[in-house]
Amino acid sequence: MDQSVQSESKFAVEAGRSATSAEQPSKVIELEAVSVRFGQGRSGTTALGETTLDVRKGEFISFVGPSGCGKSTILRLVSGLVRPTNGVVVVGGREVGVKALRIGMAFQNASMMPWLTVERNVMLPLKIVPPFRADYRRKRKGEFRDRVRALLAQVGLSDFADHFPWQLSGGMLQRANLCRALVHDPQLLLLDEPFGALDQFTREELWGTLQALWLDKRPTVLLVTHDLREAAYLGSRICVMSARPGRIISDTPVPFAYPRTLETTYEPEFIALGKRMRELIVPVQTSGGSA
Amino acid sequence: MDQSVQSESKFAVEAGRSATSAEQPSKVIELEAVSVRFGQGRSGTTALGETTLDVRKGEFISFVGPSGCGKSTILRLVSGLVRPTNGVVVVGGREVGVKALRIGMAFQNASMMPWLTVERNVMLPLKIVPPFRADYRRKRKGEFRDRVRALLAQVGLSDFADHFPWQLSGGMLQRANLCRALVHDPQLLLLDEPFGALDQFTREELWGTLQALWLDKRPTVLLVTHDLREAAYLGSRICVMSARPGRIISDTPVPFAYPRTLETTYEPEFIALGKRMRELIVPVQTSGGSA
Amino acid sequence: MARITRVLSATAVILGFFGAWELLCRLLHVSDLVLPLPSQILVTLIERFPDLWPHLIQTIASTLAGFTFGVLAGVVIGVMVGSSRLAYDTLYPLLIGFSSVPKVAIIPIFVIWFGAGTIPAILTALSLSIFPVVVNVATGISTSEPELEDVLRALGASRRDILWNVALPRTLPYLFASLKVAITVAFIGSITSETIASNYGIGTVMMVASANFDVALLFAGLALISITGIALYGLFSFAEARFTGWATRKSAVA
Amino acid sequence: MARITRVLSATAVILGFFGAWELLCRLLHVSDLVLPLPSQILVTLIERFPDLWPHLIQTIASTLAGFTFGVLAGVVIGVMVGSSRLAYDTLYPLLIGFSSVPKVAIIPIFVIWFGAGTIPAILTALSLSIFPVVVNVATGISTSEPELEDVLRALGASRRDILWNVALPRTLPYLFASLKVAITVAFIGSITSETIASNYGIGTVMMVASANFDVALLFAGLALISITGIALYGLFSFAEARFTGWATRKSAVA
Amino acid sequence: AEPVKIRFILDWKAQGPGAWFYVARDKGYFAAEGLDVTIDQGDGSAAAVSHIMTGAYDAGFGDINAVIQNAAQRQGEQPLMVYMLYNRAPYALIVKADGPIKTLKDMEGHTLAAPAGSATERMFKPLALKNGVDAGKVKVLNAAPNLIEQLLVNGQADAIAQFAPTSYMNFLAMKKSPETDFRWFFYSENGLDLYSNGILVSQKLLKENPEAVRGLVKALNRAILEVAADPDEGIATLKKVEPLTNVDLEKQRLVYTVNQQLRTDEVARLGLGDLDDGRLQAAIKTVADAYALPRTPAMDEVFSRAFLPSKADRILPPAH
Ligand SMILES: Nc1ncnc2c1ncn2[C@@H]1O[C@H](COP(=O)(O)OP(=O)(O)OP(=O)(O)O)[C@@H](O)[C@H]1O
Ligand SMILES: Nc1ncnc2c1ncn2[C@@H]1O[C@H](COP(=O)(O)OP(=O)(O)OP(=O)(O)O)[C@@H](O)[C@H]1O
Ligand SMILES: [Mg+2]
Ligand SMILES: [Mg+2]
Repeated sequence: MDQSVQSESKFAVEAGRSATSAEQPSKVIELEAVSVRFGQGRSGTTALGETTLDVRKGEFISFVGPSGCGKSTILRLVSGLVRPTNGVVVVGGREVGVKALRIGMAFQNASMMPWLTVERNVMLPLKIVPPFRADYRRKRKGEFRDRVRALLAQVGLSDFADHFPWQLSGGMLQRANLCRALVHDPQLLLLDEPFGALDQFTREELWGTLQALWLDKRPTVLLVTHDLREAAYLGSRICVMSARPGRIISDTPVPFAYPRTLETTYEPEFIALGKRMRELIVPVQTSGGSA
Repeated sequence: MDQSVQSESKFAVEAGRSATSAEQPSKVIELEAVSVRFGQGRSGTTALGETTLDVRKGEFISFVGPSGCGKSTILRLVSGLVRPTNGVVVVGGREVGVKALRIGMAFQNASMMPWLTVERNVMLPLKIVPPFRADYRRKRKGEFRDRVRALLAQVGLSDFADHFPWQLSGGMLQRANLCRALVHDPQLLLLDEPFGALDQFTREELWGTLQALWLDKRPTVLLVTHDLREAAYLGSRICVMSARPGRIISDTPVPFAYPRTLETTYEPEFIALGKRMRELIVPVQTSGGSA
Repeated sequence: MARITRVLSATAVILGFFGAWELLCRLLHVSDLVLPLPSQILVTLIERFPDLWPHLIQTIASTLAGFTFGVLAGVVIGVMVGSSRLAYDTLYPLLIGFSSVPKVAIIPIFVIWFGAGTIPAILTALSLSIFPVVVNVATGISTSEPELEDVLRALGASRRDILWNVALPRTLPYLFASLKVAITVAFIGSITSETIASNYGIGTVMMVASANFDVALLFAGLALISITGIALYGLFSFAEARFTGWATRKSAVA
Repeated sequence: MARITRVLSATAVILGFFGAWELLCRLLHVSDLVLPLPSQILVTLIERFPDLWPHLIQTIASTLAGFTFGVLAGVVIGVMVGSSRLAYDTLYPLLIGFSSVPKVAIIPIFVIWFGAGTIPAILTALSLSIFPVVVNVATGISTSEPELEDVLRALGASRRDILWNVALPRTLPYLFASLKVAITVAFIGSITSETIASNYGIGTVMMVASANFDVALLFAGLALISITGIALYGLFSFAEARFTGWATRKSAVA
Repeated sequence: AEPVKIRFILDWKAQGPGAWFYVARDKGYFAAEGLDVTIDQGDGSAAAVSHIMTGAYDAGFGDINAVIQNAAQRQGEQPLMVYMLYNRAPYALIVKADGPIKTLKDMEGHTLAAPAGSATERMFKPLALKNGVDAGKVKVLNAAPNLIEQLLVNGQADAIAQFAPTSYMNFLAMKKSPETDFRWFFYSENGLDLYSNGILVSQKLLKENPEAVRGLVKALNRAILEVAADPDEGIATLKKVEPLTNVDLEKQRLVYTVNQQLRTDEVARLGLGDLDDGRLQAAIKTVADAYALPRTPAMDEVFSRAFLPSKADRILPPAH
């Protein structure tokens, strides 16, 4: 642990401290010199270079970086789906594996169960995660159903609750996926390009929805996106990653007050931030090849 | 046919004529009062409202519109995967079904065959489409392999040719998907959000690649995107669609000369065009709900 | 309309098959000891149906009893084998060893242990129907899509949760594919057992007919068994279509 | 390391099973006419192995011959049934009817037509192995993922192209799952046929042993059959793992 | 000349009493007659008759009573017996010595286990008729031939109908005493004086190649006499054919068969292979009555002594 604090890049420490998390000092996520390799020997791939990261309760961290750099891998590490090849991952004070927190995760591809309707797919976390699971049998046709319907309505899928996943368009699946990540009031929210297949306007609308929700319940959020505007609009911190094997090369607080509006994105400071981020990445791009 | 010309919206005719296609008058695609419904009776969904569209040889049409409005459905219609419930679809002078043209298509989800390596997946069209298929057995380990490798290198996937799809990240799959759509020099290119899961920089780089390719071989291209900047940067025409059941509510030529560069996107005229498009869609959004 | 032509063309092909059989036998003057005529079989079947019927009922009852227990056991073992390394390494070889023993060699042992009659028939049906269920369920479970499992694992789901919510539903098409096979082999099993030692059931009828070279009755029994087999199979195909429709979905329009 | 403990624990469980059998038999003084001791079976097996061996070879040869033709026929019929409505409507019922007939009832007919010996054994193996292959191949083909087919259809691929490039590869896991079953039932089939009419083969041995009340030899034969069955099954499991690895892939790390 | 191919089906598996067939083959007796005989193991002495009728086999070893039945029902298709071997039918009804059945009459209300369609089962009806037993009151349990003795010992059947040598050896194998543990009712001693298995040839072979039939009979006669004189040699041949043969058991079975089925006064009088016309006539009538056959076949439809070697060559050696 001490080790980890020492090895944190100064930049990250600064950023972390100065951001919104100042008033909530408890660490929710600690990655200590973590790296991930898939496969063995020379044929293996380093999916994530040595990475150290601290997240405090209630922070909203956006990850941006080139394709294949390990963004999804970080989320999978935190959710316990991938174990680190080196280093330690601590979530909610415990080593990953034991779930100390209620986690909600939206995967990059929607991964809906093809045998369940959209409603049942979204309801799945309520069936699994305590304390909801205890009431599942009793409430699935009542309270839980209403809860799911309300969420679906919020993303414009009211009419599709009883459809099967293959009857939906790509963007609709993404929205259902987002609902599934949110339905059980997670304390830690992991979103992997949740707005990927959406048009800009639905997208901007959902930014508002997500921000309102975050401000209301204050879950800790890790968001992977490839849209710098999105990263800055939503995040309290932005982590920029280098090309594969990815590392966090910049960890910057976003200094705008919440709630932010679309107007905020036109403020000169906001545009300047975007420009700065961009410059951080572009040399990375050229040096690291197109991937 | 006469019927169709008559029933074309004035706007579409104007747009079509005034665009880059003026020097290539042959119609490649004609949708005549086409609509698509899935399922029967009251439980069915109208995926595409009555739509009429003419595309001339060598045009580059961008489709934008809210999620679930039927963009993918249009591409599926043109490729013959979905048959119209009403109306007629003519591609390359023939009713869809008989393939009069070499078509390349990138699906919204990458749809890679899980049992083939990336290289073999990308090579698939060469195995299927004449005239390549005749030489497939002879050339798959020589000329075709080199061709595929060259394409993969262009999108930064050189190292992953021998990997299986499940070993790739979401963005990498998208890039492989794009290669598969291009590998057989298609005369008609159907791209369904081909840059969806990519970061902005890889994305902008690939815009350049795609544009260069288009200028070189001049295939007819239909591109679905939810990024207005992308639509305007690449397209010779932009079709804006309304919310479900979608119709084309605007069909506008993009007046900038090719080759366009990233600088073009900062020109005031370009920004003004984006703003106009946006205004076209935003009322649609609010009137049609968030979907 | 399309349905009607489907039924008609299928009927035509099947009738054609039997017509060709009848015709060839008549043209080549095949002895009815070697291959009786379909018409002859039909007549025998109809004439003796009142005698055959109670035997058939008995056999179906044994089959269903054995099948039910066999499928239950098969699902449990299949889940164990598909999800646990140790179960795979131990149960599987034992089960395969047991399954690769022909039932004609096992049934006498059942008879010695439990007496002739219904119990060996049920046991044989049971032991035959276990195997296809185990293989398919285990295959379904072990080939499940990791992405879907990840959705639950990320929620902190237990192995049991994953089993119930991903592995089992995903295994349903495999399970139902195996049920069709299992009911068929269970039926075969109980008949086989009856042919070895029993005084009731369609298997007994077959044994007596074949020992007496009553070829027409033998084929009538075969026809009855086939028809019943098709009916049982059809039943489980219907159940399959009903419950695993999502796996065979086809675009409604294209 | 992990591999070694796996093998050890599996061996332990299996040895435990036989140990318990031996112990129970000795404690309860079970007559060796009812159930011989594993040790006794082992001794018999080893002593008489040189005599049993040529019989086993004969049976395996018949099994493989029948299996090969059965699988070929099964794949062809399975593809037809899985992709053509008419084939489904006509071939399937005929095939199910044929398959639901117990082979003990069919083998005498084979014997009538072809005499006793190798041919009925091969035919029985063949007819038994067709069915699981057809069912699984047809299931695999008809449940194929529409998205993957669309990729080819958009390229103007013919039905044959789609078959070769999507439907068949996707069906491989199903096919291999069925091969394991098919080889097992083919083996059973040839043995069964040999017990009914043959001069040679392990089935004949079983028949002779049981006719002579040589219970130890009977069980030694059963053991040999089981071991061979496991070996054949193992072979095809290995082939399955080898060729359809993509369907059972697991994350290397997680 | 090209040897004549003959497919020959046995009544049962390769056991002691089948040794002579293999001796005839392996010592070249068939070849000496210009025959190329393939021997297949069979699945019942009645089934052997049917197998020849379907044309799958040219000759075989089977039951004359089944020939009688088929001659009545399918006139002209039945095989012809050209050499009677089991002069005394081995049919027996066996019950436990300490069981409830003391006389045949006690069978009523009890269960009789027998292989389906076996000669012993078929001939139970005539036996019942002769002994005033109501066959309808006897419950028949059909089972595979190898299970029959088990069913009696385990008490699932009160009586079994079997070939005596088969049961005798099986009881020995089960470590029971055939004589003291069981009560035997031989059909032959209870008013049913029947013949049973002999060498059969198909009508086709008979018509197309009578010389081959003569050669077949000659070769087999030679082998049978030889094996009867020296059972050990016969069993040795059997052991070569089927290495798994249990030499002691099969020898006992062979000797038992020779002494019980072959060695009769009639054989001493007529020589092996021949039979008494009066006895056959009576047997035909018995079978025809018991089965209410549509007609009573004539003797020459069933048996022919035309192919037998001279009597001097058919004298069974004395017992030792
Ligand atoms: N196979 C199908 N069965 C039933 N409904 C379908 C099917 N495919 C698409 N739909 C419906 O058709 C409508 C249009 O779908 P389409 O995929 O064309 O949308 P899209 O414009 O591509 O959306 P997105 O941007 O979210 O991908 C949607 O409402 C969807 O639910
Ligand atoms: N199961 C796996 N086996 C082998 N390699 C893998 C596996 N999963 C991911 N990888 C590799 O790990 C690297 C990082 O993958 P990851 O999915 O984290 O990228 P990403 O940053 O999410 O990219 P994108 O933005 O394209 O989704 C990639 O090079 C990928 O090829
Ligand atoms: Mg990713
Ligand atoms: Mg779409």
